[in-house]
Amino acid sequence: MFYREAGDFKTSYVEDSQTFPLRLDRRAYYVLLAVAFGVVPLFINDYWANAVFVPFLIYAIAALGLNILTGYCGQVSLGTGGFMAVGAYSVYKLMTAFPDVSIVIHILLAGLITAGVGLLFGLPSLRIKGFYLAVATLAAQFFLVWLFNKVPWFYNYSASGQISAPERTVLGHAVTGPNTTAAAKYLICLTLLFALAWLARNLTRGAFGRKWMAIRDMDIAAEIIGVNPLTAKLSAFAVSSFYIGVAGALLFSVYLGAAEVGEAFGIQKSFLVLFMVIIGGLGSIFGSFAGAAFMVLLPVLLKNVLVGQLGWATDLAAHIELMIVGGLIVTFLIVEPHGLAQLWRLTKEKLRLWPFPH
Amino acid sequence: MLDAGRTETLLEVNNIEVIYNHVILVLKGVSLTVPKGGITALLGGNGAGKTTTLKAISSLLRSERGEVTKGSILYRGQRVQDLDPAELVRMGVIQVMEGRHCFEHLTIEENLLTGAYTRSDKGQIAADLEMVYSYFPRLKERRRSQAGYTSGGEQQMCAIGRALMSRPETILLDEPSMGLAPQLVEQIFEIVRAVNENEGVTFLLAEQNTNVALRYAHYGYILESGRVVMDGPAAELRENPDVKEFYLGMSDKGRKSYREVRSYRRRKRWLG
Amino acid sequence: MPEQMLFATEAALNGLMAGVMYSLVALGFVLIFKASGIFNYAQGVMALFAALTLVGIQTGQIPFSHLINAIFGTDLHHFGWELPAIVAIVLTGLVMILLAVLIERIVLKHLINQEPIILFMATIGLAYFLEGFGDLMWGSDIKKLDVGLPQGINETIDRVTYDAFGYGFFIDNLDIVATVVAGLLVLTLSLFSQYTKYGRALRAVADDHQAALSVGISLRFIWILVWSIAGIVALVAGIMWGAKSGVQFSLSLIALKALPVLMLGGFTSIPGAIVGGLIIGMGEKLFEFFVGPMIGGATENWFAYVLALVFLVFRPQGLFGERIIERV
Amino acid sequence: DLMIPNLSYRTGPYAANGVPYADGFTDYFTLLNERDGGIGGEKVVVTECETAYNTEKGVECYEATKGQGALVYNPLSTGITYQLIPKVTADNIPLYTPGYGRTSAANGKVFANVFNYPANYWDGASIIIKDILNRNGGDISGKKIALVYHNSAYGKEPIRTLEELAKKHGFELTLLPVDHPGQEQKSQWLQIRRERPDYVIMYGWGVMNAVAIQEAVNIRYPMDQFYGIWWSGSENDVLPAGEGANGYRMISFHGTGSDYPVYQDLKKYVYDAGKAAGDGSNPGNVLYSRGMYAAMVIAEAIRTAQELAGHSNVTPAEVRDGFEALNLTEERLAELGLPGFSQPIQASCEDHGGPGTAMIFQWDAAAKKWNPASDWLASDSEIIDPLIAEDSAAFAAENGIAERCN
Amino acid sequence: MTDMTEGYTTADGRRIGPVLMDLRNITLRFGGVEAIKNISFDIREGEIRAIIGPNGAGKSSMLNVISGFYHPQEGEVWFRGRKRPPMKPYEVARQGIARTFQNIALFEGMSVLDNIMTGRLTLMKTGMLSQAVWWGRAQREEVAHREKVERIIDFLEIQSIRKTPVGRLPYGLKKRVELARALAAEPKLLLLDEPMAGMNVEEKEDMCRFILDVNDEFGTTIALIEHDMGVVMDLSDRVVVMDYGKKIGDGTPDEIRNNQDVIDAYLGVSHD
Ligand SMILES: Nc1ncnc2c1ncn2[C@@H]1O[C@H](COP(=O)(O)OP(=O)(O)OP(=O)(O)O)[C@@H](O)[C@H]1O
Ligand SMILES: Nc1ncnc2c1ncn2[C@@H]1O[C@H](COP(=O)(O)OP(=O)(O)OP(=O)(O)O)[C@@H](O)[C@H]1O
Ligand SMILES: [Mg+2]
Ligand SMILES: [Mg+2]
Repeated sequence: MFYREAGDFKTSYVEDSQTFPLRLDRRAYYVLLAVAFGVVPLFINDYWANAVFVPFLIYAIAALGLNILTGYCGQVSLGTGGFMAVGAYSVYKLMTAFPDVSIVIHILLAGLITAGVGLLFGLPSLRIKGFYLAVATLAAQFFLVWLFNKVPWFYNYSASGQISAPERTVLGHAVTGPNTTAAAKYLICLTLLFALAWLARNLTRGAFGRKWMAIRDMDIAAEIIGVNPLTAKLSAFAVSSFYIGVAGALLFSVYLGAAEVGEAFGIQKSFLVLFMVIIGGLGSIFGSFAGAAFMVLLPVLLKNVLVGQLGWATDLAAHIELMIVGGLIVTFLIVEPHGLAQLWRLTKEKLRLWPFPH
Repeated sequence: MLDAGRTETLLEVNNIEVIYNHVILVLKGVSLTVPKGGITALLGGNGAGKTTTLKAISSLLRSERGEVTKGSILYRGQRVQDLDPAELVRMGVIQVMEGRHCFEHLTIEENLLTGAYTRSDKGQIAADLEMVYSYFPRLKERRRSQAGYTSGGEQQMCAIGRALMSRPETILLDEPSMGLAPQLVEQIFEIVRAVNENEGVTFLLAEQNTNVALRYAHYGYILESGRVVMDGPAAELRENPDVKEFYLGMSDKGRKSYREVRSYRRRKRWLG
Repeated sequence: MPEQMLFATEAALNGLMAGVMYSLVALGFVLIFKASGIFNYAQGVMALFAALTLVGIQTGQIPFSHLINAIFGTDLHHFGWELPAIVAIVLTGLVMILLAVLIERIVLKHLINQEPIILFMATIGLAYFLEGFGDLMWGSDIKKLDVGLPQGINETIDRVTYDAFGYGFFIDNLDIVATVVAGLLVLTLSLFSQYTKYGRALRAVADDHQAALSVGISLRFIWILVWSIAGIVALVAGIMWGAKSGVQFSLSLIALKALPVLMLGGFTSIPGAIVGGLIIGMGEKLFEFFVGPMIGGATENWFAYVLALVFLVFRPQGLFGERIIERV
Repeated sequence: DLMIPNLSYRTGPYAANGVPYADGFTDYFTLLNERDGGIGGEKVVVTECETAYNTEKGVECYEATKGQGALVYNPLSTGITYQLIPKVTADNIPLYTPGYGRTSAANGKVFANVFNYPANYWDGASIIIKDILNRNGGDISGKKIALVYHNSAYGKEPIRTLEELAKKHGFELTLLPVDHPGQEQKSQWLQIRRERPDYVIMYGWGVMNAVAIQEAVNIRYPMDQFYGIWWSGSENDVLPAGEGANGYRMISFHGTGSDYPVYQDLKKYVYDAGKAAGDGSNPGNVLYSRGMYAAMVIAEAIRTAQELAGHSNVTPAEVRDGFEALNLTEERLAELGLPGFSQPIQASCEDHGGPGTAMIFQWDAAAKKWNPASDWLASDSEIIDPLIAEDSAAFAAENGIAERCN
Repeated sequence: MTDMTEGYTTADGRRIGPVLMDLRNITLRFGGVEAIKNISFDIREGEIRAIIGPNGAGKSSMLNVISGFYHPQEGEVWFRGRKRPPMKPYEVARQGIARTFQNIALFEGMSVLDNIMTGRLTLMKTGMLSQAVWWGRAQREEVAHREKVERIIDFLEIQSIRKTPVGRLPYGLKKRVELARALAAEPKLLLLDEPMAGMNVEEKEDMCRFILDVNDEFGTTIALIEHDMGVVMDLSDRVVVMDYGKKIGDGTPDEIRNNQDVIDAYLGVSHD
């Protein structure tokens, strides 16, 4: 009854293809933006920033990137960890080589470098499909990790091969290094996420998005109606890697501050981001957010409840946490295989009909 | 010809409602009865709900996230709507799905043999295989090809042949004529009639080719947007003026040319 | 240099053996993929779980003792028995079958006709769950698995080759056992899938769930069947790898060594799993032997994948995989 | 109360090692609480936080606990340590990383908040070489030594040191990386079998250790020429290889076994009282002892801090000062029920790295225990000090840190 | 029919132009199977050209050759008076050849509108950067194309399902959407593979109307495979008949209707 589209007429095609066609949704979105940019930074503390918000924002960027590749273009990739490493090491090299250039530029450049690497590893996708491709992308994952671990130039010849981010500022506020405030970390990640999500939305709603989706849904038919699979797939790999590279750069420089490739960008990272995308909803911008939120928040929440509230031993809690996360993943898939985004859509469809059942 | 009133009812669908994805209501109270040993046709336009009805009966709905929310489906008087599709096959109900659904990596022959999955009488299976090949010589030529690489019509034959291989009591046929060359369409319906008359197999078929369907069926139901709007013995339906006009494409002057259709725009709209 | 050749041969032989060990894991993947198109990410965790259960049963550990102790303040550890290996193995086999039944009941049944990636994801959920469950049940300490498999250098081969070439080859007894076991498994499973009607049904299910249902193939039965077999294959892999490295969490990571094997051999081919294993094993060891020293070593992980990738570019379905049908 | 977070890992690939360490750590504080009513009258609250050896969870644990007044961190992971170094410095909380972490943190002039006494990775490498020297009458030129290492930041740590030592003593160094998790090491060990290095040194962690020892047994590599750093020498690592592991050498900066008097108290106040952290199977083993060692040093540092501050409820900053002023003497160790357990430590503003001494132990497979096989050995500061100076200077330059202690 | 290179005018006054697509001696083999055996025929500008034949005759394969998906082992394809070098399917599409598929090949994950918009991909030119920024060029282009697509939607009377995901549509509507997608590409040559399979008479009438209108209003050349002889005979200007990969007839509907080879191989009794 309250949630409806009646009376919400569209009089132009521009209006009709808005991101949030319903007025109510649109308002909710503006309120959310205002809160995210205006209110949260005032109250955020280190714990909320580091345990919840910053990882969520960064993973949301990575999830957006992978969603473009896997969700929109249908190419399952398990190389995310490796590509994030490319972003991280690029930004590290840039930061240390050109200390005077703005970190924001470095981060974007890191994204571009990753896009190039992604393009390279995307080449086999022209021949290899489905799970074969997924497994093949692991070659990128393992090779890149090995490379960054092996070639001392990448870690500036430090004794242990660890890289650590020196302090860099944006508009006079430190955004990397130990003196960064929670709000600064949060804001830089939020701003980048906002911008990138907006770009992703634009890309996916237009010609590129349709090319990708056509390839995803039926690559042969797509080719016959005029989509060049080479450019479609490679552009998806490039854009996706750009996002993932930016996420990797942020993860290292803003969030972790120090990283070691095998540990921070190992295969489990690839899987983690893939979970986010699938749980959130393949081919959905909102889904990338929802999935990232789910996979970042749930463990923190469970840990807080099981250990903090119930006072269980940490190992019991950790085991049970694994079981719960696994169980929830399965449950969600059973309830709605197309992810949180679809669940949300269906709920809205029901809401629109409410109080009538159908 | 069989008279529905006189023979035993094999399958009974009572006022079922089907919802997909918990929100999309597709069938709004469909009831029908299929007599044992009869050929019953389910007619209706695109999206009328024919396929959905058949899937509801064969329990395949659940795998499409659809669900029978009201009403009941009885087979031999027993409630079957919560059964596993495999159990239903063992009870003797098999469905030929719309859009062929062959196992594309299996050869034609392997496809046919999976039809006999529930059976164990080796010798008889071999004989039936030959029977199917005699119905569809084209399949015999292509028996070693992977089904995925055969033509549309060949796949359709394969799907029908596969169902015959299970020696069912009832076959649910979804659009058997689709994509088949005209003489094959006749042939398929001849096969349907032969199997029906010789072996007493009951048929429920959804078909767009109303013309042929009504020539071979005993009884027909016409579905429109999820409801049964008309039913009756096939011969009567064939004579019904509305059916004639909209489903058989006959005007008063016999079959009208498709070229002429252009001049009159969808009269049915006004007729309601 | 002949000595170099000898060394290379030894490396290659050991590579073949290592490859067999990978194949054991890959085999489980293949079975499930073949039967349902499911890429079972949980295969590695199943091997871990099987090995944990085996040790637990054999040494009479009380399951969930940690949890029970935490809740009730008791101090339970062991039942106090030591079972003969064979009994424990049989019991564990039964547990794996039970697990297959439960997985079908609780998870797969609800996911009929879903896209492969969704099913893949579900198996990841399963892997998480099993990992937590296994640890909760049996504890996360390292356990020694001892079912009496021989280990260490095979003296005969060492001696014979020494007499022949002046350099004794090192072949691990455990690897020899693994090779024999893997050979038997591959043979039985190939026969099963080739010559029984279930074999055909498996492939039918993998192609089209709905159509399989419509001809009366009970997905539930087929799934329970293959997941049970895969569970038992996982047990075998768990025993072999557990004997090698002890039973603890990292055992589940052997799945990662199996993936390139799978890819190279083809996801749907049982013999492919073994041939792929041999190629990968030998390839990575030889590469490490010849090229590794030049570029700093530890190349095995990525080399296996790159090797498989190169193969795939020429044969996108792997060596023995079913041709990918592309038609409109 | 004194809040001491325990960033432990009882799950994940390294759980088997994380558990005994965490148990020893916790049990020692339980003992202090039960027997002495805490430290200086203040109860110690040990808050465990599970990291699963994962750096991101480590950060989350850090943030979650630091707000609760955490006094000192000991994450038992080189990766997490690297991440925490800048953070603890900004938050002025001490970070104690005995025998792991960033080696150059021994330089207090640059790393104000990090302490890694009594010994670090480079000391470890140097001491192993020293033992080898001792066994060879001081001359190992021309010998071949292989390093089998965990292919991660941690495993790579000793390489530079060993290279320097190789130059100095004229031995030949072979590097053999093993990727995580390290279940498959055939190539590495075949190479060892072919090249027959005179000694093998291992820097491993987790399952890699056990597999390496098993492989060494398989190729019949002489166990007493096989050395493990302290993280590669726990019961977990040698037991699976059974008899074969007899004679394996391990280096440690503290004693092992439950013969120390403190165990009587532990038994009385902790184990028998049902307050033990784990399942009771670990006391006395190497990693348990090391956890206990870390706890003991932290307790002593807090005690020192309390003395310096003149009040018992110390702040993290005061505990940092306590670490810097720590003077752990042999007498004090004896008092604590740990006579001869380790070497004395006298920390200072410059020296956060301690004496750099350790001892070689050898595995007795029949008795299932570690026997001392050397005296306390000191590392070669001639090699190590310049390396530390160089590395910390680089860090200081990169991060714009001015040297302290002038 | 008089052969005139410059075309001719039909009985109902439509202008048929010169040869647009000329297939010369095409032979296509799959391993051992010879799906097309040395077939030649042409398609003239503005004409409706039907391809008929029994199942497995090679009709769909022929369309696949034209659209560049299969590459014949022998023979030449001439398009607009020029010999076509071997091309990727998407390059063929960009030359102005669009098609529909026998087994519907819509993009199931997208809405009807998006599916039809994909038809215009070959005509959209904005680069990735302006796409990402959206405001300005990309939006203008999008709106311009949307307007064109809306005209097709109106034309095919599928306004009400514009935003529906195609996966939910019944078979017949899917076929219509596929036609819309092909039309959206504004092709010179439109290839239709059994566009009316699975439709009842009324729906076929609609489809026919659309096809005729497309041909009329946009002057689009159409090649059509269909098994409904009524449709074929009424709509097409010329018919080519295939059997077992061979051409057994080529001519006007009337000629074909009376061609004995065709009657034997395909039509069986005359259908009217
Ligand atoms: N999986 C599904 N999800 C949502 N809606 C569906 C689904 N399948 C079918 N529908 C809807 O149900 C209605 C009936 O479809 P159904 O396929 O039963 O029609 P039909 O009579 O078989 O049509 P046709 O002759 O075209 O095959 C259609 O409006 C369709 O949109
Ligand atoms: N890719 C392929 N590989 C192998 N054989 C093929 C392939 N494509 C088609 N064929 C074979 O070529 C023959 C012609 O197929 P085609 O699809 O062209 O027939 P069709 O005339 O369209 O028949 P239908 O009316 O049944 O659709 C068939 O026998 C088919 O099995
Ligand atoms: Mg239908
Ligand atoms: Mg065809």
